[in-house]
This record gives sequence, structure tokens and C-alpha cells, in this order.
Amino acid sequence: QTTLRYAFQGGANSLDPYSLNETFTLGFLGNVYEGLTRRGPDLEIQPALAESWEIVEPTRWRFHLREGVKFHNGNDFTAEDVVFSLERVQAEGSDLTTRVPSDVEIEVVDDHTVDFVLSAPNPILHAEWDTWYIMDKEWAEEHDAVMPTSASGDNESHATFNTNGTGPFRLTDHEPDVRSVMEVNEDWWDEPQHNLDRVVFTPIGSDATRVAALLSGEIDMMYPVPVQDIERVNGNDGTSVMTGPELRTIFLGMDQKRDELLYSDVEGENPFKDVRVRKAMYQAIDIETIKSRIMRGLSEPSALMLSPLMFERSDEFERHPHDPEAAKALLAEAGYPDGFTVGMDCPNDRYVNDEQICQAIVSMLARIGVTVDLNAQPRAQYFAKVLASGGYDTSFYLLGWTPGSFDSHNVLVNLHGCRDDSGKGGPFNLGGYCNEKVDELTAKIGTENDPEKRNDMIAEAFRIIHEEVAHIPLHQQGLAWGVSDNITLEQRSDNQFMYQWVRKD
Amino acid sequence: MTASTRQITPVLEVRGLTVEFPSRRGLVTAARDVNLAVAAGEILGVVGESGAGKSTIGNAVMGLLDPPGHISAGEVLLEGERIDTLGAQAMRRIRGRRVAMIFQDPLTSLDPLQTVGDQIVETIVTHLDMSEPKARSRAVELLGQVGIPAPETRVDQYPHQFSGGMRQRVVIALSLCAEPDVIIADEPTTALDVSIQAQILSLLRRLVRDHGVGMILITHDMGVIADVTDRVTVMYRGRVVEEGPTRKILGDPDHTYTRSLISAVPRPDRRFDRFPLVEYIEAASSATRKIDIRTHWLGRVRDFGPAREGGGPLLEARGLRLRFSTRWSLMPSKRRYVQAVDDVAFEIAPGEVFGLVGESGSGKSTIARIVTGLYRPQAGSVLFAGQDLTALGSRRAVNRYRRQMQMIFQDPFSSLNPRMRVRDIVAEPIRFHRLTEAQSETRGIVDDLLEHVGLGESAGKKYPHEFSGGQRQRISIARALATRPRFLICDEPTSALDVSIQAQILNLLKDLQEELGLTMLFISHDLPVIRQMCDRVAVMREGKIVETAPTERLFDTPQHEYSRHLLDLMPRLDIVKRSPDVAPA
Amino acid sequence: MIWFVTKRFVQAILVLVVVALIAFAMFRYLGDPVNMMVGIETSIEQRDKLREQLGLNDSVVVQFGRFLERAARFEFGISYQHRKAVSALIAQRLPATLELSLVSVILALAVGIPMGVYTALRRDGLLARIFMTVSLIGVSLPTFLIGILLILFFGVILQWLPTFGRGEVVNIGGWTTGLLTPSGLQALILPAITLAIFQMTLVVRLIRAEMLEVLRTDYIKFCRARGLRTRSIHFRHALKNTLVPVITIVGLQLGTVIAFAIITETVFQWPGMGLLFIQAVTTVDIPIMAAYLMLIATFFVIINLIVDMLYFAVDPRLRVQS
Amino acid sequence: MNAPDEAGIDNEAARRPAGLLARLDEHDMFWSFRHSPLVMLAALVTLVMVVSSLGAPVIAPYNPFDMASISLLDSLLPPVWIDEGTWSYPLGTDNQGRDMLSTILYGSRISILVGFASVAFAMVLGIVLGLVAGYTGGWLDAFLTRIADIQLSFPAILIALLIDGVARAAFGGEIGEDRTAFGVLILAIGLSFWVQYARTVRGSVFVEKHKEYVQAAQVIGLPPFLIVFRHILPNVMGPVLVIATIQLALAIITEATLSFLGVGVPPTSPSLGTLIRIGNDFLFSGEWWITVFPGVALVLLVLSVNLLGDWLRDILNPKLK
Ligand SMILES: Nc1ncnc2c1ncn2[C@@H]1O[C@H](COP(=O)(O)OP(=O)(O)OP(=O)(O)O)[C@@H](O)[C@H]1O
Ligand SMILES: Nc1ncnc2c1ncn2[C@@H]1O[C@H](COP(=O)(O)OP(=O)(O)OP(=O)(O)O)[C@@H](O)[C@H]1O
Ligand SMILES: [Mg+2]
Ligand SMILES: [Mg+2]
Repeated sequence: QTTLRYAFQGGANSLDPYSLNETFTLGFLGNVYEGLTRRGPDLEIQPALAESWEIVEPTRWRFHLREGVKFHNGNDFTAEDVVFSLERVQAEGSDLTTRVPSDVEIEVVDDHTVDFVLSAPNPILHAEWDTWYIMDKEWAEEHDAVMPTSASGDNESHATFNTNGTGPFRLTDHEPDVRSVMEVNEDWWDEPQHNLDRVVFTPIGSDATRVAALLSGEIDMMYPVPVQDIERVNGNDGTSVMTGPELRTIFLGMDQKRDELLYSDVEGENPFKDVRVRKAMYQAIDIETIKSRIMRGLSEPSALMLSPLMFERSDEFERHPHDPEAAKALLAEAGYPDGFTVGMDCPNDRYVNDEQICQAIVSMLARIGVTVDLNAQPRAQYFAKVLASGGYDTSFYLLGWTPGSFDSHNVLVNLHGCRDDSGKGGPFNLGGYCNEKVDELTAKIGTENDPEKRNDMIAEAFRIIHEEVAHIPLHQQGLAWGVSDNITLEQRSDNQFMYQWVRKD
Repeated sequence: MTASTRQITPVLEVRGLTVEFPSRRGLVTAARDVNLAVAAGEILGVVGESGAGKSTIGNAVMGLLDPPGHISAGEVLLEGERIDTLGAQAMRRIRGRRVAMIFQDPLTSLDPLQTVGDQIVETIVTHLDMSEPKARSRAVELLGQVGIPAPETRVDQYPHQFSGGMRQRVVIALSLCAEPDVIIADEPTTALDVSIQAQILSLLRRLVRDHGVGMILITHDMGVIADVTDRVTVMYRGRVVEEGPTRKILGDPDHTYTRSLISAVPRPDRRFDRFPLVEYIEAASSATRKIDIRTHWLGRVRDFGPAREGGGPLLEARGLRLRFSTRWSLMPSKRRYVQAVDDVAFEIAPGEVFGLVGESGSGKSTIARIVTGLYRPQAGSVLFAGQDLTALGSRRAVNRYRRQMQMIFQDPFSSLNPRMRVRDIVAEPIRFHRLTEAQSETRGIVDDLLEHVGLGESAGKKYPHEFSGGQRQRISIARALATRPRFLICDEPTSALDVSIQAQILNLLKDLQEELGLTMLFISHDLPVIRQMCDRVAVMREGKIVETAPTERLFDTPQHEYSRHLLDLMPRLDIVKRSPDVAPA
Repeated sequence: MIWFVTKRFVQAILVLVVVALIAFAMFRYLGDPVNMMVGIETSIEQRDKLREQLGLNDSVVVQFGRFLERAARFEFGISYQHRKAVSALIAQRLPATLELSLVSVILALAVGIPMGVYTALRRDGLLARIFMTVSLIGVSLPTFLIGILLILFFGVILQWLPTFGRGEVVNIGGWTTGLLTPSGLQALILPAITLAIFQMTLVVRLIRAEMLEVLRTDYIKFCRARGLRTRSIHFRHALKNTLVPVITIVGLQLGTVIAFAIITETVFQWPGMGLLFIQAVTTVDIPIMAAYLMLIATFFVIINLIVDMLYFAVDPRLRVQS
Repeated sequence: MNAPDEAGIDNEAARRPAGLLARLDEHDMFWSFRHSPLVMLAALVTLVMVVSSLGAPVIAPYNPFDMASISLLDSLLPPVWIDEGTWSYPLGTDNQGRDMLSTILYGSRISILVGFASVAFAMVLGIVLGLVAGYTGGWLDAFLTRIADIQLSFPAILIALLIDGVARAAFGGEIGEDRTAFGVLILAIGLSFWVQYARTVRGSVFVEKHKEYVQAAQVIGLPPFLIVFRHILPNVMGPVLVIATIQLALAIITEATLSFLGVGVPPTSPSLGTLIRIGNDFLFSGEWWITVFPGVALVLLVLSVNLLGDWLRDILNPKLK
């Protein structure tokens, strides 16, 4: 009876795999549910419920489903479950509608073969399918959970507290935000590489407590480890920290859409419309010091708006050098010899040391004469203010982004697409950066099936963005998992923890 | 009891006792080199000027001096062995069991949160091995003995539900309940009407005679002294000036102070226009030169707004009724009440002094409170200068009249704000009613007032708890006079005062009355004082007025048998060799 | 009496209504629940749709009205985050919080009262002074710091006590209690202490202050004169006379503790209402917050009712006259 | 005739040369102050802290709120007596490279301001309402008490958010400005504290108002407000002072929690509490000084203020002198 006890800073609120598109929840459910595909330790796409697939014609993908797979409740897994899951994931109230293009048609070839018919070619159709989990039709119908639990629902849904997947573990007990217990699924179709019988998960919100729990040996594993505590955890015998690159990119954005900034002393014009000012801000930032002092070395300064892991030609790009003098000069050129004042919005409980980073940046910008009024808030208020719902009410902000599809296209659309005031075009392009050329390229990239050409276009788009300083990329924050020495595991850089690879002795 | 009944060995003896209260303003020596001795079965009376140190000695013996007070010299012996040096525990066992003390201030001596029954029972159980229920029945019995009506219901009531005199009796019961060998009784009967007083005194006397208890009886009432004591010690300014058998001391005292003290005792049998004063004074002071009201500040007439003169009574009480609930319960049927005031009516003409006598608990203080508007009567009305106060709605309107009345509270201990300096207490009404122009003037007047009630101006700087019972009473008198009221209610104004101060204050009141037509409602159980002070008197019993008559007529031919009863019980000093029957100037 | 109760009841209802109103006026400032409910990639349209469905676009008054209308039927809706009936959620968390609060308040009293009496009696004693000082250090450090230090010392270094959670709990008719299992009791110790420290200091100092006054009164002197046992004088007579302010504060504290054990519960990952609430605040889970505030308001109304009753019980002078 | 106790007095007051000191010395407060060294020490500490924090710009070696002057490069330096500590930062630096000493000085300015102001605000409000409720009783009492119940139901955090929101609505962009931030903090904390005073005072007034000295005052004809303030208030001050002195600490800490929630002072100008909170994250990693020094400062402040409070309470009670 080997039990794995671990903790994360948050909990899995809803167990319905389509109700929340959020890394931890999906990762957590990934041990119970499975998609047609799955990702290996290095995020490479592997067959899962689909044994194999081929692109029979540019707009038709064929998937051969694995036979003899059973859901935890004993039902067989068949094509109709896939059909059902497709309908469900696209249905009203689903938060994962982006997993599949809305105009996809599905055709059942036979009990264990399905075709997906697209309107236009899509090279990355299945990129995110590892977290599009397949649900059991009968089960859903019998517990009327056919529709995904919409947040606005006025009544509870069975699927919120109960699971019925095909995965290596079955959920046996779940108290939201308190405790979840899983037990191994004896008749899983695949060869288990773990040696666990039971997994107990506890969310522990307070960093210090989480660390303490690991140090005191009450849990075998926990994440994230606050960067400043890494030494301590490593120093403690019996525990150590696994670090690794993460996919999320932290960056600064500037309002380049309005003709006058909301929070600034500059009247009548918007300094950020001037690329020299943006570049000055960029060069004022000493990313290395931030890495060494605030991130304690656990971050990868980045020239691009996405992790190098997700774009093989990223090494062609260099950050603009840190150079306060140059920055001053640029400002002067742009007509701000003695700088200006701008208000900055920053979350204080969202990303690793987010508030500290913002403070550091404030003082760095102060050096080149740009005075920043820092407004650090908890994420609820922060997002309410800066996102579309708040009318992009910000002039200068810090944000983090992980492209769910692990693909540049996602970054280009969401963060760089020209948007209108309601956010159509580039919903998370808060600063409203806009360049037709980039938009064209983005569109093409979306449909180009040939990797070579595609990468060229991506590179070109990125180069423009880089030159025009659409945003100021800072770094990819690192992963830090605290692990006690008696267990081994695989750390995936999408920060999802799969019990599948855990061995405890 | 005569000297012959006295044993030789004193049960309690005090040798060369000196008590000091150091304070930053200097050292108060409350008692100096005092020697006392009381034998079993003997009652030692202690008389003396108010503030002479009588209570202090009591406290010293009990080892209960309030800090910073302490015994700086001398010793206290109980049956031959020293107790002033004993440790806390040993002392605890002595207190209550062997030496008991009846405190002077009955109203604050009882724990407000415990029923009197519980307090008695606890005391009994602590000292005598007696079961709760037995102790309880004993408690009821005791309450009965000290003359609390309906003790079996009263036993479950809380102190605040008792009248001043009743509380005093509870205190007495509490002190007696553990059957001590020595009792120090500090003004045990101050707040009691003569009949109860007689009852209590005989009770004490019985205790002393039958159980061979030794008792120190502190009092200023010469009548009581003459009645019950075997020997008397006279104190003045912390010193013992004279000591001896009662007859001797009262008959032909050696010390001039004693002599003048006795001569100053108000006479029950005849009425003088002034109280005889005590001539013996060590240090000259203002109080002696009789102030000339016409020139004095107190004499400056205040206009009391619209006052309907025209002959009518100044104050008129009509059919007043008030009952207190003594047990509250959901079901009205289960509730219990005390009819404190039952259909009381009287009139007081301007310039008249209207006396109110009657048994303790008969509702005198309650009437006073109703008149001043502190209690709302459940029925009846109070008319002041023709204006019905109970009808007046707005506070401001009532205030216009209330301003013209003042009240001297029965209890000098609780009616002074413990956190205010005496000076401010007295100055408050003056300041509030803007009776003076300048602060300096106020100060002057306050100091003057304090002098007239026999407290030096240094008293102003102190806080109430630094004063003796009588001194506190004088403070509240000074406060009452400060407004130069038109109508004054005196609830036992001199109960705690020795005759000398009493005379001085009552004379002052008389002056005010004669010169300014000050009207008074004068509550007292001290019949001689009533006779000297009042024009008309009402006799109260159980909330009703049983008889109202002009003073002289009441004293000569009382109608109601209760009045007669009262007058008969009046203690007399026949033993005293009276100085010729002329009023000392 | 009946009248008294009904009156209080009506007042209580009013209190609840007002609380709800203020609450709803406030929620706007907490942020936008929708952003907390969906993944970051969710499109603007979907978000707006959701917002519309949740009726978040309606005016405060409308939302408030809707809430009241539901609350009248004891429905508090579904939690945005947990997609679960709020009533159920709170019911689940209530025991944890109540146990923690009661234990800590009892602790505070059990230690605080004797300490208070002692420090009053030995006003200038060395030990008394030490007590007073130490207790102050307790309050001048933030709860979270104290909590962490305790965890660090007893949990990590000594490894005597668990660092988080509630340990084993037994479920008795829907009421989960940790008081019956050893691990449950162990888990209770640190949080209870952390929570108790503040009230303890308050109680100690209050009682001391009041005792100092009462000990100088004439009736205590008379108790001494009657040679009553010292303990009886100090506790039966003196202490009882200090109770009115103490009752008041303890009452308030109990309420406050139940309501806002937030920090403690967060630090120790104590699965109680405070934790639920603070999470609700950070995620703008309006249904939870609304229901929770109502519950708290009810607690306070009840507690204060009891306190007022206790006044009468303690002090006869306050009881109805004539 | 003279008061008997005069006899025993050797009247020092008479002998002392008249003069300011003498006149001051007449006053009990000053006298008992001069005669209790501990109290004088406490007063000294408080004074020093208040003055040094107010004079921070002059005293402090650096200005930690001037962003241009601080450099991330010298962050997390230990105090001077630990190796790699330097004299330029005697107490070390925090995670942003701010000199701890200066930051503590500047920070305590905020904390002290907010702490005292909000407690004072709460005290005044609470005492007044409590007196009124307790003395008048009846429906007014019921009303005020219910208000208290309502108030109680909201944690300072929420109130702060509410006020903050309203303030933003009112003052718009300039919310970042410290003045408004302070206003919000003081209001919020004050509002969430007043009930304690109100209810305590109310309770004690219930007891006091039945005592005879109050009746005496009524007979004099004093209007209720005078009776309440001049007579009853001094007699119920005891518990109030206790709560106040303790709540000072609470206020300062609450301020920290609020700042964390984004209301109140911005992180670029940290208060004592905020510093402690920041330092809290570095407890395990060994940069203890970020928490400890502000903590010590806070404890000192609270201790001395409480000592003063106790003393004040004692002299308010003449029997204890
Ligand atoms: N706590 C105290 N602090 C300072 N002086 C005090 C204190 N108690 C009493 N005194 C002083 O001691 C003297 C004697 O007081 P004591 O109470 O013994 O007088 P007394 O003889 O009982 O007078 P009375 O008959 O009025 O009660 C008084 O002058 C009083 O001012
Ligand atoms: N607050 C109260 N609650 C209940 N009963 C009370 C209250 N006050 C007075 N009483 C009762 O009313 C009756 C009259 O009390 P009151 O004080 O008027 O007597 P009194 O004539 O002044 O007696 P004494 O001469 O002893 O002062 C007593 O029986 C007393 O027990
Ligand atoms: Mg006396
Ligand atoms: Mg009376």
C-alpha cells in the first residue's frame, strides 16, 4: 500500500473536464481522464485513446481508436463516446471550445474509427487534444451530465464531483479545496510505470506552510516551491527541488492604442506610440539582475514572446541589450529628455514573485527618468481592470502567457492581433499593438501545413514584433517542484504532474 | 451594666497606636498614640469629632487600612497576643470569626451582585461548620433579629433593593453571623430610626451580656452612648483626650472638649432657635465666626425665573405611589412588589422646614427621589411653585425647576464621583449654572463653602475616598448649598456627624432658611434634630404618612400610636448633668 | 418577554437585510468573477455571455433583490468556483471553524482569567510584569508570522505536531469533528494557540484593569473583614464584579474569531469557513461571500443577544424595575 | 474649625518655590509620571520612535521611497555584524535593495500615523456611540447596537475594499497618492474597530448609570451629555484604554494585510507591517533580518504605548495612587 501525498498551491474546483481551461485542473484530471492523444515527459505527442491517426486529405483527419479500453465504471470506450465528447466540448458552457475548431464535422467510420472533417487545413488540429478528455456517453446520460457544467448553472451537476475516465487512476474521494484521494485503476489499458496504490492530494495555499509540510516529511511532493526557499529545501536532507524551464512567458505591455494614456502626466499624446520610447523602456530593464536577485536564477530571460521549447528557431533572436544610457538617449530623441510619469498595473498573487518584479522594474525605469506609480493588486481586481471586461483600463502592465497549443500561432493571435475596443482580433493584446503585416502572416500561419514555410513566416512575424517592441518580454519563469528523496518522477515543462511516472520506495 | 461586671483582662487591647496616611501632599496622621482596651462582656463607646480617627482605629485593628495607610507605631493585642503582625492567612481566620467589624458605610459594604442571603450564608459556612440549608435558616433568623420585615423573602433580594437603614442592618447581621468574640461597630445605627435603633442596641447588648462578647461602639450619638456603653473614650484630632466610665464622662467630664461636646447635644425636650456650638477649638478657623448671610455669597439672591408666589405652597405632593418589583418573572402572577410609597400627599409652604420621620424602609428616600424627579411616580403628581413637574414633558422645562431644588443624599459614600476632586465636585453646580463670572471667584467660593462645613481648603485637592464618613457627608452638603437652592431636600443630612459639626451645619441651614426663606424637606430619624429644625413634621410608616402635625404639637401630643411609640423610644441623657436650661448663644 | 424576543427577531432580520445590501454594494469592487471562472483563452464573447447569464450586468439593486428573494427561501445559489450549492459548502466547513474558534476562546479564557487575576493581585510583582510583557509581544506580531514560527518550530524542527490540515476527523451525523482522534487533536493545537494569543492578551489585561478597581471597593474590604476565603473573595466577589466588560469583549471576540479566523486558517490550511471565505474573496465568488456574510451577521446578532442577556444574569441592578 | 487632617500635614506644597515646575508638579499626572521611571522610559521610547519616524527624511541615511536611488544589486544584504554585511547598510537590505534602517524609519512613519489615527478615530466614534446607547437606552440603544452588529459582520478587508472603491470612484486616478491611501486605511481600520469600544462602554455605562453619584449629578440639573462625559466616562475608561493600547498593534498589522490586498499604501512605500509581511516570505530562506528588525520596532512601540496606557489608566483611578 504505497501512498503518494502531495500538495499544490490551489485546488481542482470542478471535476468536469470541460468546465475550466486551467493548467492545474486539467493536469489533475489528466490522471483520471485521457484524451485521444497524450504528451510524454518531453511534451512529445503520443497516441493514447487513439492508437494512430493520419491526414487522409488536407481537411480530413482519421483516428483509429484503441480497442478494449474500459471506463472506470466498466463501460467500453467506442467511437460514439468520441462523438459525444466532441459535442459536449463544443456545447454551451464548455470552457474548452477552443480545443477543436467550431466548424469541425465528425464522421463515424466504424466502432473504432472516426474522421474529423475541417473547413480549412489545420496543421495543429490535435495539438491540444491531450487535454480534451474523452467522456463516457452512457454515464453522462444516466447522470444527466450531458451538458458541461456551465458556471452559470443554477443547479449542481453530477460531473462536477464525480469522474468516470479511462485513465490510470480513479478518484475515490473529493472534498473541494480540502482533500482528494485517488486509487490505482487496476484494469488500465496501458502498462503502468508507477508503483502507487493511492494518491492523496491536499491544496496548501500558504507558501511557507507548503514548504514546511514538505520539510517535515508530511508530504512527498509539492509545488511550486517559492524560489527563495529552493536553497532551504535542497539544504534539508531528505528533500530536494526539481527545477526546469516552464512554458509561461512573463512580459510587459504598453498601451499603444489610445491617443492619450489613461495614467500618465503626458498630455495630448501617447509616448508609447513611439517605438523609441518602447525600446527605451526595454533597454532600461536589467533582466539578468532580476533573474539573479528576484528569481534566484530560476528564470530564462527571453527575447521572444514564447518559450524556445515551442519554436525551434528561437535562437535566432537576441534581447535588446540592457543599456540605460542608450535608453536615456532614445527618450531624449523621442522628446522626453527628462522622462515622464506612467501608472503600472501589476498582479501580486498570480505569477512567481510578480510584485517584486514590478517593483524592481519601477526602480530600473526610475533610473532613466520614467516615474512609475505602481498599482499592485490581487488577480481578481487586476484582471477585472486590465482585461477586455474592464475596457483594457491600463497604460502599462505585467502579464504572463502560455500558448495552450504550444504553438506560435496562438501567441500571434492572442497577443499581437490588431483588436477593436471590444477585443475582437487580439483579445489579450491589452496594449492594442497593431501591424497589418503581422496580421496577414498570422492568418497564413494558421492554415499552412508545411512546417518549413510555416516556420519562416513565424520567424518573420516575430522579427517585426521584436523590432517594433510590441511588448517587452521578460523571461520564462522556472518550474520548481519540491520532492522528497524517496520518490522519483518526471517533470513536464507544462507544469502538469502525472502520477503515471511516479515511483516511491 | 456597671463597672462591676467588668473582667480584668481585656479581650482586645490597642497600645500606643499611630496610623499614618502618607500622601504626596504630606502626611495625614489619622490616629496618634491611641490606647484602648475592651474586656469581654463590655461595651466601650468611642465618641469624638468627625474625622478624629475612630474608623481608622477600627480598620487598623482589623488590619484593613486602605493603602497607603499603615500602622506606624503601637500594637494590637487580641487576648494578649499581637495580631497586627500576623500573616494574611492567620489574620483571615481571626477576622469575622474572632473580631468582627460593622463598617460605617452600609450602602457600599455589600456586594451588589450577590443576594444578602448568599453573603450571609457564605460567611457562616466559612467560619462555623454548618450546612448550607442550616446556615440559610440562620440567615433568615438573623435578618429577623435585626428587624428586617419579611426576612424569608428579603433574604433573596439584592442590596440595591434595600433602603439605607435596611442595608445597615444587613451589614450588622453579616458581622454577627459568625459569632465573634469582639465586635467593632462603627456607627451601627446612624441610618436607623429610633425603634429599629432600640431593637439593634438591645440585640447588641444581649450579645455582649449573654455571650461575653467585647464590643467597641463608635458613634456620635450621645444618647446611644448613655444607653448602652460601660466606658467611653473621647477622641479629638486622632488623639484620645479622655477615657473613663460612661457615667463619669457624661456626668462630669474633665476635658474641656468633652464638656463642650456634651453641652452641644441637641435637646429633645425643648426647642432653641440655634444649636449650641462647641466652643473648644484647638486651631482657630472660619467656621466659628458666624457668617453674615446678608453680605455673604450664599446670601446673594438668585432669581428663580417665573415663581408663582402668592401664598400657595412651594411644593405640593399629591397621591404619590411607587412600587418596586422585587422579583421579576414571566408570569405577572409570580411577580413580587414592594409598595415603597403608598398614596402620599403633603404640602410645604415657602420658607418652611418640613420634617419627615419614620421607620427605616418606610419610603422617605423614595419620596425624596420622586420629588427631585429621579423616580417617576406610578401615580400622583409633584407640584413645584404651582407647576406640575410630573406633567412637564421636556427635560429643559423640568430643569428650570429642578435647578431650584437640591438634595443632600442619604449615603455620603456613593453619591460622590470617586474620580473627581472634591473641589470640582463642589464647583460643578456653580460652573454649570454660571453662578460666577470668573474661575477665581468660583475657587474662592468653593474653598469658603468647604470651610463652612468644617473642611480646610486643602480638602479641595483630595478625592472622596480620602475622607471620613462625616467629612464626605459634609462635602455633599457643600455641593447642595453651592447652587444656593430655593428648596433643599436633606436625606439624613447629619447622620454621620458628631454633634459639634452637626450643630455648625444645622445652624447654617437655619440661617439660610430665616434670612432667605430657604424651604426644606428634612428627612431624619434623629428626633431631637427634627424638633430643633422643623416647623411641621410628617410621620411615615410602610410607605404611608400616618400623621402630619406642627413639630411642637407632635412632640407634646402625638396622635398616632406609632408616633407615640417613636417618641417614647427616643434615647435620653438623663444621667447627664445638664447645664442650666438656656440656649448657649 | 415574548415581546422582547420577537422585537429582537425583527431587528435581526433587518440587520441581515442591511448586511446583504452593503455586501452587494461592495462586490463590484472585488473584481470580475468571470475572469476567475474561465481559462485565460476563453473568448471575450463567451465571457460576456457568462456575465450576462450570471446577471452580473444588472444593477446592484436588482442583484440584491434577486438575492433576497432567493435567501427568503434559504437558497444561496451555486458557488461560481466550486459549482456546488453554497449551503452545502458552508455546512461542510462550519464544524472545522466552530471547533477551532471555541477551543481557542476556551483556551484564551482558561489561561487569561487566572493570569488576569494574578497580575492584578501582584500588581508590581516581577512575574506579573513578565506575563504582561510577554502577552504583549504576542499581540504585536502579526498572526501569520506567529503561525509560521510555530509551524517552523514544532512542525519542522521538532516535528512534534502536524504543519497543516485537520488530521483525522470522524463524521457524526454530518458534523465532522477532530476532537475524537489523536491526530485531530494534535492538528488542533497550533492553530488554536495562534488564534488564542490575541484574545488571551485582551482578557488578561481587561481583567487586570477591572480587578484593580474592584479590589479597592468597600464591599471587598468588608468581605475581608468577614474573613472570607481569599479565593472566594477574588473569584466569587471581585471577579464577578469585573465581568460586564469582559463578557462583552469575549462575546465579540468569539464572534470575530468564528468570522475571521481567516489568517490562521490560511496559514494552517485549516479547512474552515475562513479559508473558504478568503478564497471566495480572491476569486470573487459572490454567492459564497453573500451567504457567508449573512451567516456571520446571524452569529453576531445571536452572540450579542446572549451577551445582553448575560448582563442581566450577572448584574441584578440592570434587571427591569417597577 | 480647621480640618483635623491638616494637623498632621507638613505642607510641602506650601514650601516649594512657585514656578512652572512647581505648578506642573501640583498636577498629579505629572507628579506620578516623574515618580515612575518605567513609565518615563516607555514615554522616551515612544517619543524617540515617533520623532525619528517623523524626522525620517532628515535622519535616515537613504530615502527608500525614491525608486531611482535603490538598486536591486545590493538586495538581501545581511546586517553589518554578519560577514558580507556592510556599514553602508547597518541593518542590511531587503529584497529590493532598500536599506532596512531607512525603510524602518520611513515605514514606521506610515504605521504610526495609520495606527494612531485609526485607533483614535475608532475610539472617539465608539466611545460616543457607546455612551449614548448605554445612557439613553431604549430604541436608540437598540438601533446603535444593531448598527454595531452589521458593522461586525464585515471584516476590515472588505470594508477597506468598499471604501477604496468609493474613493477611487471619487478621486479617480490619484488613488495611488498616499494621502488618499492613508484616508482609506484609517477609515477602514477605524470603522472595523469602533464596535469594540462602543459595546464595552455601553456595557459599563449600564452599570455606572445606576450609581448614586450619577443621580446626584442629575439633581444638579446637568444635561445628559455632561453627565455622560464628565461623570460616567472617566469611570468606564479603564477597559477602553486596555483595548485601545492593544488595538494599536492590531491596527498596524491590519494595515499590512490590507496593503497586501492591494488597498492602502503601494508596495513601493512599505510600512512596518508590510515589511514584516514581505520578510515573512524569507523566513525559511534565512534572510531573517527583513522580518526581525521591523518586528522588534513594532514590539517596542506597542510595549511602550501599552505601558503608557496602563499608567494612564492607573492615574485615572485615584484609589490606585
Ligand atoms: N484613605 C485615606 N487617605 C487619606 N486620608 C484618610 C484616608 N482615610 C481616612 N483619612 C483621614 O483620616 C482621618 C480619620 O478618618 P476616620 O474615617 O477615622 O474618621 P472618623 O473618626 O471615622 O470620622 P467619622 O465619624 O466622620 O467617620 C480623616 O481626617 C481622614 O481625612
Ligand atoms: N431600587 C429598588 N428596588 C426595589 N426595592 C426598593 C428599591 N429602592 C427602595 N426599595 C424599597 O422601597 C422601600 C423604601 O425604601 P426607602 O429607601 O425609601 O426607605 P427609607 O425610608 O429611606 O429608609 P431609610 O431611612 O432606611 O433610608 C424599602 O422597602 C426598600 O426595600
Ligand atoms: Mg468613620
Ligand atoms: Mg433612606
